[in-house]
Amino acid sequence: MDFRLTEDQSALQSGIRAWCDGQLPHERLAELAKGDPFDAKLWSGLAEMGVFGLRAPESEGGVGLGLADAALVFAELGRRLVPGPVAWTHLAAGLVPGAASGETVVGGLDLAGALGEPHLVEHFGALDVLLVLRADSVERVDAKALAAEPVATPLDPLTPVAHVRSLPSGERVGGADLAARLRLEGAALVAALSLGIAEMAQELATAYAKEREQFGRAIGGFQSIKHMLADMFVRQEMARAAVWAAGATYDQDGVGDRARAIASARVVAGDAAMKNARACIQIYGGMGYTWEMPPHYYLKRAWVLSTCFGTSEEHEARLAEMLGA
Amino acid sequence: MDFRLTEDQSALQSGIRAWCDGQLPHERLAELAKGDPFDAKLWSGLAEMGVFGLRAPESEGGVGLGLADAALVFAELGRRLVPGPVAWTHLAAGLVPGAASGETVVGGLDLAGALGEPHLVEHFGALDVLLVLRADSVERVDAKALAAEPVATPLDPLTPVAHVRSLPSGERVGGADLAARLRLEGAALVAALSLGIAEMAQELATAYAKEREQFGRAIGGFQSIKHMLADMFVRQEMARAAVWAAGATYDQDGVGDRARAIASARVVAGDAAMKNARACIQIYGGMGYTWEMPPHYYLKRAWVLSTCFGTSEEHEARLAEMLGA
Amino acid sequence: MDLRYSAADERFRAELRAWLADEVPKHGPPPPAHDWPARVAYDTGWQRKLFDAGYAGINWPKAYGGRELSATEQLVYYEETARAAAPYVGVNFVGLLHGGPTIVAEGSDEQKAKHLPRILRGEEVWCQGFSEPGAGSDLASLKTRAVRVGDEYVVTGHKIWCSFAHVGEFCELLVRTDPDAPKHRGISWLICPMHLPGIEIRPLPTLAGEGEFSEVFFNDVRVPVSARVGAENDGWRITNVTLRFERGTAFASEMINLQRVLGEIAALAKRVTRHDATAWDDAGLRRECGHLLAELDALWAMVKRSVSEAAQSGMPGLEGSAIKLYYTELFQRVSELGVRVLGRAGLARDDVAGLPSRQLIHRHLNSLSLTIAAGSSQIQRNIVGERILGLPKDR
Amino acid sequence: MDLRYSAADERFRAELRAWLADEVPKHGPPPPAHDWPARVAYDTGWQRKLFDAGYAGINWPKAYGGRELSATEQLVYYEETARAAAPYVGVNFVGLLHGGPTIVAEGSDEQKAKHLPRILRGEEVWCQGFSEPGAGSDLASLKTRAVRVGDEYVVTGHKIWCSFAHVGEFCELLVRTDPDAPKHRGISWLICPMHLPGIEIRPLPTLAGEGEFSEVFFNDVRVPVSARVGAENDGWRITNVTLRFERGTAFASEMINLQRVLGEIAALAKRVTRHDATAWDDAGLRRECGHLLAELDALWAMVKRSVSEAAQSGMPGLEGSAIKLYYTELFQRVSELGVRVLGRAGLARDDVAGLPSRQLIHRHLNSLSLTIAAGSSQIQRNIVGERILGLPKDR
Repeated sequence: MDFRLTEDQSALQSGIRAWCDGQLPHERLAELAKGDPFDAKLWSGLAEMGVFGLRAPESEGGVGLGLADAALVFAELGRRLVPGPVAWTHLAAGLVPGAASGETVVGGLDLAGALGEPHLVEHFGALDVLLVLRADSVERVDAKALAAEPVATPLDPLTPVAHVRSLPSGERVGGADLAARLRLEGAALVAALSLGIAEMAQELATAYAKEREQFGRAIGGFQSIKHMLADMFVRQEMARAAVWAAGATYDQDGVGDRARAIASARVVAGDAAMKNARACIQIYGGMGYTWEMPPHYYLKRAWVLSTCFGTSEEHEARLAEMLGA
Repeated sequence: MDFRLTEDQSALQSGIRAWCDGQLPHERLAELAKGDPFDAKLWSGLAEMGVFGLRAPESEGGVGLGLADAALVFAELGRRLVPGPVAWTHLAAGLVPGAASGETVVGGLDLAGALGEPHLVEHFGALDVLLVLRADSVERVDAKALAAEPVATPLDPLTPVAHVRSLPSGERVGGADLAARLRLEGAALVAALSLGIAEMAQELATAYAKEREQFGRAIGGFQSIKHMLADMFVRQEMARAAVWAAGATYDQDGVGDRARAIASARVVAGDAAMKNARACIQIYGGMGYTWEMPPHYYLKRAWVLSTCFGTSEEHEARLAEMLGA
Repeated sequence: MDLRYSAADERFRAELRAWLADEVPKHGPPPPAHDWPARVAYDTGWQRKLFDAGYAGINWPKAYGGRELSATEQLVYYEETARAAAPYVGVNFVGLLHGGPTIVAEGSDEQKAKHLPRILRGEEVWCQGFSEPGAGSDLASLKTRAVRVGDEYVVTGHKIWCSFAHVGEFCELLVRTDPDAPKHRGISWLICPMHLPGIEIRPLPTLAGEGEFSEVFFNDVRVPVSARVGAENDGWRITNVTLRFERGTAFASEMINLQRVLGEIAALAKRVTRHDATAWDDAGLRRECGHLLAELDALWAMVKRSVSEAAQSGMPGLEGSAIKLYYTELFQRVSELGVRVLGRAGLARDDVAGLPSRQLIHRHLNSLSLTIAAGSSQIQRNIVGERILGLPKDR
Repeated sequence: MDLRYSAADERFRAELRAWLADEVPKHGPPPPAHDWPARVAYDTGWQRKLFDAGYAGINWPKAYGGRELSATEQLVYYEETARAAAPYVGVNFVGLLHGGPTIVAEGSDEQKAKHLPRILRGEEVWCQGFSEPGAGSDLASLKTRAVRVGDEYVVTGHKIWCSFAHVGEFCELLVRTDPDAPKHRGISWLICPMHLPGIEIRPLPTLAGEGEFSEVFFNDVRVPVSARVGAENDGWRITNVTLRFERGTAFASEMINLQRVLGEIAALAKRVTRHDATAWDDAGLRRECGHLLAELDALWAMVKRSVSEAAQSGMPGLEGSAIKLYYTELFQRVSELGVRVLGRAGLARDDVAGLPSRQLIHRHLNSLSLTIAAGSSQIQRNIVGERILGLPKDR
């Protein structure tokens, strides 16, 4: 047992981080929010980095890595709020031709969980294919042929959504097992994205608290702020441990219950993302309430993620079943 | 509308406070805990102060006051953790001969709520009469003729309990209406007692934080402690407003929904008592963890109260029903 | 302790309720958030109607057009306007709840005569000029300078978080008149006309996306000395008067509104599905709603207590900080619950599938400022700890 | 990132599990809390069995009787002993998890040879002498004086919160050897024999009612200079070594135990009634349990991370403060839930009606010290904020 990153994993992590830092400095967020935040150039960059085909076998043009590696990558995407249907397209690699290479942009609707209605599809305008998860099937629908009403004002300015009023049945690509697997892997990816949000919210707030002075001193010297930041750090580190463990548990036989590890990671990381983003706004004070500063983008994305691949409440209920079994 | 105490109410409050302060300084708590905390002298003092007959009509030897006044008195009893079945005997005034004068010591079992089992009776050894509340009846049982096993170590050292394994049916003194009324009034008294706990926990902690020095200064000067105390104060004041309002709403026609006002007071004051007592222990630090210091007595009493006349969860559920109606 | 309203109070209530029942529907729905001319017209139009009907300045002196009613009648007013979902004060906020009460308490007779009646009639929109980029929680460290030249102050500085600056005619402006004095001792409180040369207004979009706030730059703006409220360099004390009004009952209507909002969230929970049930079928969610209702009841009881106390002293007490702390965090929790109940519909800020996303999300996003503005929760806890509980000051 | 245990780890696990399956039942249930001679015999007897079987000092050097196993084998050890509900370290706590590791890291060869084997064999019970009435969170301000006279220190002072003082043979004692130096620079770390003349022990009952803690008075107690660990006046650095061990994995077994406890609470919830249902029928309660399980899983994953890191550096990292913060508050919430599920049975600290009140209440009452002892949560947050995040120090 060695819970540290391997050299390859560290390289993967720092490579994707450097790329995301370069592509999406915080100054770009407000700019991206003005138009369609789906950026084809960014998307093909992600594809080239292997984000979508990361877990597809090398024989199929993928990178052949595991969910633990995907969790590292998705945490980095979360840190920089990379826009686009990254989780769905990643999940679709191997199921939908062109997904692994990013040429086919895949989105989805999870109708197997508690939050089915209304059918709001993220990044609809950019999609080629829509995957629909139901309790007993996975279907693919041609997104370009689908009618949907774009929502004028999405909650997250970087996550446009469209309302699909009438969903035709699509081509069946799998049954209950596949749906369950995709929901589980999706929850792990959401946990990883949430971890990234929790991390960056803490880092932003810490940096701001060192710089911002009131009453003649940096506000990070006041215990009320210092202790909020300490709690943010603790949440982030616990989330990191849980997310990494979920990935490794999923990839490696005999380590533990896969569904439990992922549900736990999703609950803890979701909580960390939401609470850290809220605390970040509070620590930024008035500036945290402005559109131009990054904190609110993190809260809004955390909110979006909280509705994807099962709510925290659903994962908690599932964990309770395991506990009660 | 005038939400301030009347002169009579202020006098009632300060009279009972002065008496309780004199009878039960904190040094006495550990001493009382050593033997049977039910103290006959204290009890007759309470009776003389009119605590039990407070709301009984003057024609029946009572004081003829209302639930708002009783709430003031019971908050004072809560502040000093006055031991004995004060709420049950007060509720029994007018129902059980001798209760109003304190000559008959009345305890009870509330079997109409969620927490019926096991039948643990507080201060059993001191009781003459046991009132049993059921959904559709109120019965009185001769406590002296009842078999019960005293519990060697009660949770609250000032609240001895005994286990009644087999409860005979008693003499019926009322039906569903009376049971509902007593449960409602009981919840209001519990809210008032809880308010007193929340208050004293805050006052103790504030005084300690001004005195105790670490790192060369009073610990109350550190924001982490200062802000805990501020939150304690806020909880206490909100609880006070809710408890006073519940009493007045109960006494006065046309002010509002009686059951709602009492449920709200019970929820808010119960929360304040528990959280303030916990915070008091934390602020006292190591000393808060000792048997000799007062904080733990407050937490333990808050715990006892949380199981009396409906849990917070039951009152919340009831409030939700009103909201959803 | 008497929570009954008097017969006179109840007559006032009946009369007000009848009036609102007629007038609120007539005034129509509020205009879109971005349409500022329409919002000004809507808000000031409503204020004018209130004035004409005798409901403006409920607690302001009759001499200046107020109604000078008792504290309990004010409560009745809050309850009834909230109950009727009457238009919010909107652009009249600073004038009616901030600057106006300050002038009532501290202004000269000329200032009262000049401003109070116009504020009450909806003729004068006010804006705020308190915070600066370097002076937020530490408001007293503000740097905007006012140099006295003859009977004018020449004002230079940079204000931020100015509510309604782009539609305001007057600004409650804090300036430093003595740069050498200790920071709390060199501040003055000015009524600054916003049409003066040298004022530049730059909108400041918030995370809710809209434009109530601006940054305002003052470049050698010449404000008459007669527009100063109170003595020169006594502005910090006066500011605290202003803030006490804000922290006390300025949000009273909002607090009652919140009870209605919680009811709406409960109703929504009964409509939205979770698997084969509704969200309301969940006992945990119901208890959460019940708990919030208990807290809202406690809050409103606390406001009544505070109003009863203030009726004697004439000034909101320090417990305003306790109310603000509790209210703002409670508001955030209530509104956050609304977003949670929306489920996936919460990804849209426009109503989708007949669910009230627009309003619920807007309300929650706006609520995020509540624990920051008008003294952050951290500052309020310091006030409660130091000024009420007597704990040592922060070093 | 490889969470699989090696074949060697799994062999170790199988061997340990088999041994525990035999020995734990044989050792019988723990004696009553108040019977200290029996507790000492029980705890040290178990330690002796561990030693004889080769399971004492899992990570201690072989030279002193330890097994010197890898970090992962330590984790296996924690997991298996928790799984088997093996006896708790009990009176061996200070020797095994506090003083012992400090001597391993900082002691002289003589000190190691003298104490380590005896601690591992359960022959030497240790107690703690750190806190003083005036030095709690501010431990470095301790005042117990040690004046050097020849080759002895003459120690005078008053210690509090001394765990196991009344049964300990040696005390890890912090004393001030240079009263003129800055407070962190004048402290030394002594191994004080508890039989020396001038030591007076007074039991300190806790809110849980029992007697693990004492106050200890030192009146001109003569401790040999050779019993000092590390250099004179270097005791603060050494203390931080001790505390890092405590904050790191000293509670590892307890953390896994907590998962079992949560399972027991869930099982209890299925037995107790609420109206016509069981407590477990409530969706809100179930989610609360699920949430706690998620946090326990995260905590254990964090411990694994920390152990993996420490395996390289040889020392627990600063993240021990994060672990302690999270663990202690989580422990309180889990154990508090147990009390809540008990309902009215929670009014008794003895088992009534077959419900496990004694254990559940005892566990929660004990848990109240966790956020206070070994550096309060407030102190841990300062450490995380200042030493990990680099925020300015408190003034």
